[in-house]
Amino acid sequence: MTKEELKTYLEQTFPQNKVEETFDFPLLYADKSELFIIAKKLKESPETLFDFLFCETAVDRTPNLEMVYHLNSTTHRHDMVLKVVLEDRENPEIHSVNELWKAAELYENEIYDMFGIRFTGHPNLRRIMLGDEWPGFPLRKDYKDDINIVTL
Amino acid sequence: MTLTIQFSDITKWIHETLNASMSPGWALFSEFVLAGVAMILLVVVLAVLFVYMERKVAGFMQLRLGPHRVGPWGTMQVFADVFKLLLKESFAPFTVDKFLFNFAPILVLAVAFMAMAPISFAPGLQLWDMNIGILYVTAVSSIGVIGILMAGWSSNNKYSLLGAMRSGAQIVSYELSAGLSLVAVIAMCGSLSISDIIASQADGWWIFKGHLPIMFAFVVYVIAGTAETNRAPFDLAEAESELTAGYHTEFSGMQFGMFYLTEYINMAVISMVATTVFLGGWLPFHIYGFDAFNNVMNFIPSWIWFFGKTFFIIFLMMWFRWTFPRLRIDQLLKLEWKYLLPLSIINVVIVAFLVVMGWHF
Amino acid sequence: MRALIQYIKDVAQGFYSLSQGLLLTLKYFVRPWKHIVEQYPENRTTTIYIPEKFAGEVVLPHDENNRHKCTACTLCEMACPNGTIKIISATIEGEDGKKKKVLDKWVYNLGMCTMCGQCVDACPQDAITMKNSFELSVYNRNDLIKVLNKPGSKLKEKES
Amino acid sequence: MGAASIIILLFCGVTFAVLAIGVGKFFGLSSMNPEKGQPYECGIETQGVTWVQFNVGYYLFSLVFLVFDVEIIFLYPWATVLKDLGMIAFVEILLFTLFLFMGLLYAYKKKALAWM
Amino acid sequence: MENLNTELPKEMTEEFVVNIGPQHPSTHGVLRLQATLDGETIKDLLPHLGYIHRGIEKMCESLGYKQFIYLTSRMDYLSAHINNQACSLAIEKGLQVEVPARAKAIRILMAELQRLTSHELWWGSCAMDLGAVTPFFLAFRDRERILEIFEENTGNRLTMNYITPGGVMTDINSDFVTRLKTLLVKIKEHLKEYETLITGNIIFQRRLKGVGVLPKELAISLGCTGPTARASGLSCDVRKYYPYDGYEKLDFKEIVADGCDSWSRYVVRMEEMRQSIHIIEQIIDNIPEGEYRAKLKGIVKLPVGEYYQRVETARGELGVYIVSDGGNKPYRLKLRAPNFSNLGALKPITVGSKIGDLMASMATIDLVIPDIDR
Repeated sequence: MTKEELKTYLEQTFPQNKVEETFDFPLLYADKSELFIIAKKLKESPETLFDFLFCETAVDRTPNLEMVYHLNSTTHRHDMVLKVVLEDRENPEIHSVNELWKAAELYENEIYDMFGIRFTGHPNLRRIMLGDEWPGFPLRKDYKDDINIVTL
Repeated sequence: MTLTIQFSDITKWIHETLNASMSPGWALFSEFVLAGVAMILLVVVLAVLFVYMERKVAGFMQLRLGPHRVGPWGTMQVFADVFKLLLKESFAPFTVDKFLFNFAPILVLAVAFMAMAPISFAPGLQLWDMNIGILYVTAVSSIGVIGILMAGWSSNNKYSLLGAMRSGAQIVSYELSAGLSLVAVIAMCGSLSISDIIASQADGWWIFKGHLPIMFAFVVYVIAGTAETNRAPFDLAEAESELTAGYHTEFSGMQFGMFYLTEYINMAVISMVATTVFLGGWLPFHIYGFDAFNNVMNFIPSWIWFFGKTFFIIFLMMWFRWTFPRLRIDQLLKLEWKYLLPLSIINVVIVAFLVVMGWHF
Repeated sequence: MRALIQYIKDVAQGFYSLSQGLLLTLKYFVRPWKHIVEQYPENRTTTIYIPEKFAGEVVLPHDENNRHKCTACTLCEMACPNGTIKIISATIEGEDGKKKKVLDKWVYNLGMCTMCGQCVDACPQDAITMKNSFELSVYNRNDLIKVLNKPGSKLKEKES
Repeated sequence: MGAASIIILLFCGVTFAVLAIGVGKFFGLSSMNPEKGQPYECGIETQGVTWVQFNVGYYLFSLVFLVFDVEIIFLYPWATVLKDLGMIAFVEILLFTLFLFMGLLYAYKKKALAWM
Repeated sequence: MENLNTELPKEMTEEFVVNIGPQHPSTHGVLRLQATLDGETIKDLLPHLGYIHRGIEKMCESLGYKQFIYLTSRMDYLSAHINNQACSLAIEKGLQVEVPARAKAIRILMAELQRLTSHELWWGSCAMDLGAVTPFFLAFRDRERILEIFEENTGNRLTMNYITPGGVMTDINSDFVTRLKTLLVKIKEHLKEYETLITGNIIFQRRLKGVGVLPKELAISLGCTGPTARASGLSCDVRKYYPYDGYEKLDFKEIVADGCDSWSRYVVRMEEMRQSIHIIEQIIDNIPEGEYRAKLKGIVKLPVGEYYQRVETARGELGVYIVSDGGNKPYRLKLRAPNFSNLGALKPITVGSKIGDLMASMATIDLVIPDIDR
């Protein structure tokens, strides 16, 4: 499906969700509670078949945190973006998509490390890069570290 | 061989002068000391030459020049390395088994030395012409694996332990086909004594006599010898990309130097045995019928023949090392138990058949 | 029987493949004089080849009258991602009485430079370039901080 | 020189090794610290004990080796007198090797030689 | 005595944990793999990262658009040009800048040369991980020549910062074409040597065939890309599916093998080297004349929005995800590193195999650790 077709398809399939588009891909906003259901549907429905999670990351849109899932289909060769806005900044938590895409295991470890978003149902959630004793979550916009970050 | 000085004359002369100048007991003792010093010198000189040769061979094969800064053509590089090893600190981690850790390098070196006893370097230049010479060398050189196991186990290091276990399984396995390929020649000449084996090749080296089984045995022996000395492509025990340095990971300074030296002495022993058994020992190369050529060959001293052949086999081992990738441990054992050992057994049977039918010469 | 033939075939093929590799290494072994080896410290003054464009360090070229082209606009300082460049300017009174900003010190920290070339790219006057010098190591880290403009150097006015 | 040569060589080896290591210890610098005393494990503290009950796979090879090596030792004296004994020795050893071979096949079939 | 191995009670052998890395000859950097071993067999594998974590994503948030590109050369230092290209393309996409045709041709040339150097280094180090040292030197011989071309034309050897938004930093030298052509002839000859020395070698084949099997479904699920995924039969070449910089006009094959094992990964990379040479040969003779760089403003500002650009590096798909808030610095920059996803494949394909197989798998997946850690 082309970008426009996919966008209309998403609008029809998920009428209660907001559908936008970025420069490259159609963009679907999902609610935190129904993320896993939507993701599963996107992966398994024969029209979309998004079986390839090629990028998973988070963006700190102060005060919210935003989860971004870039999905690709290796059969249809179309892409889309799935976003979830997390409003709880202090204790953000979301269901892991590790069961759908195994790639998520490492990505989610990294996001947990850098943004402090906890993933329920993740098999081995750990601070993969910085180690457990590291204070704070570096990629958040309010992260301050005078010792380790060299400013110009 | 008429023009060159015989080593047996020299030894005889030494024996006579010593006996003339002192009491027989002291003369015997000084002879022992002389022999010991000579052996140490020989071993050290050989090791130095081998290390230098290895570096040059490796360098040339890898589009490099090898050592060429220290001394002319880098000849002093080895001595520089020895001094480096001497001046380095040899320490052990706190958790090692102290006795075994310190004993292992001494054991492997002593065993490597002992294997030299029956080897005949030139006519008359032999410590002990025992009647079971070949059996003795095979038996003694296999004690070395105990030293390696000791070193690996006592280090209290997981890499060392794995390396020791691997080399245990490996060296022990390849002992079999090495032994069997020697049996092939022994059946042909009917003696275990080194001097008899050399004498049986006076009319032609075993490998050139045209017996296919013997040629096969030679190939098997070189492969098995490479594996027994832990050389690449069979250097599983010290596979640096897998176990960092294998059984000698924790050794440093001169203790490591002993393992390093032992590797080369073991190589020397293996190639000396191969030289003696398959390549005619110190006998010159003769072509039947070409008397002029044969006389020229005779002119070359026998010790040069011996060491020349030894170096040729060493070169083969180095050539393998710098060409092939390493085998995996199960493939290594499969190669032995599935290919080399059955083939060697069949080979021995064929040789026995040839001998019994009298089809050998 | 077929298994036996396969077995022999395996062995033969194995030996053939190994011998090919051995021949290749032997080929290199017997002609060491053909190896291309740079004998570095010896050829430092003779055959060593450093390409013209090689980025070794940033320099501020001076002409024969000890003049450079830097106007102290600090565009390079802003373009540098690492804070390698510090431009210290001074204000002097020109001949016509106007106050004028001129370069006092062009401080360059070689230790922080990544040779990305952003400063050269950003300079509107083409005052700085990359030089293909090498062997820039020093014993003291402070020696890496260099002042690029020579003492007493002046701005080279544009010929208009 | 006779049997004494073995003693001499053993003595040589031990002396040389002890001397070299001794000289190395004497001349070499020596400084220990707790970090240096750790066994090398790629810069990470070793976890758990090293001396554990090890996998039996390696041990099996030694066992099979023992059987075969003893039999090869028997081949040595046989090989020396093969010429004199002639056909009888050959037939005997043919049977002997056959059993040996069967043993190898058995070990192979029982996967004693399949690496773990 | 039916089966010696399975009849043993479980308690007979104890497993132990070995750390492979961070200071290990075959991890090519500072990756730490915590392996649980039973004898030689790997029972579990846990990668620990972060030994070379520099926070490139955080650093980029404080640098201007033109400035942060030099940092990306330091991620996958063996695909420095391609990393720069990815960032440049993302920024150009946001700015809607048309890149001159000459710059596009130069970019492809440099990217394919970079792929060649990377695969050559991989070939050498792969053989070295399997115990053969000589190939490493043979591979470096050719790599050195290509690096010399980089040095002559871009000024640097490893981390070039040559491809920049709008084009390339400097024009190529006048003798670039002739030098490259003579070099390509040599490299083709040397590729044959590689085949005889290592590819045909029976030990090498036995070490790789059937080792580290990564089925296609698993490769998709793990998000593997590049030669690692293509060896598992997953067609995923970004140059084919999402062409950039004029790859759509070129004739080249996407190498896909379906052996799924280490040997397939080896074969795919060897073939990719030939394809890279093929691509270079197509453009080398007709590099368009003209500008090498489109003029950009001194301070670049991207319009508000999100831009995702992917390119095919030597190891897989590199994604650059820029979130812009309209300022002169990226609000958030995510670099989807190919090695990070490929690392995930290491555990499933090595558990149950020997230590030697772990090295073979790791060598053929070809991990570059700075790219994983960023």
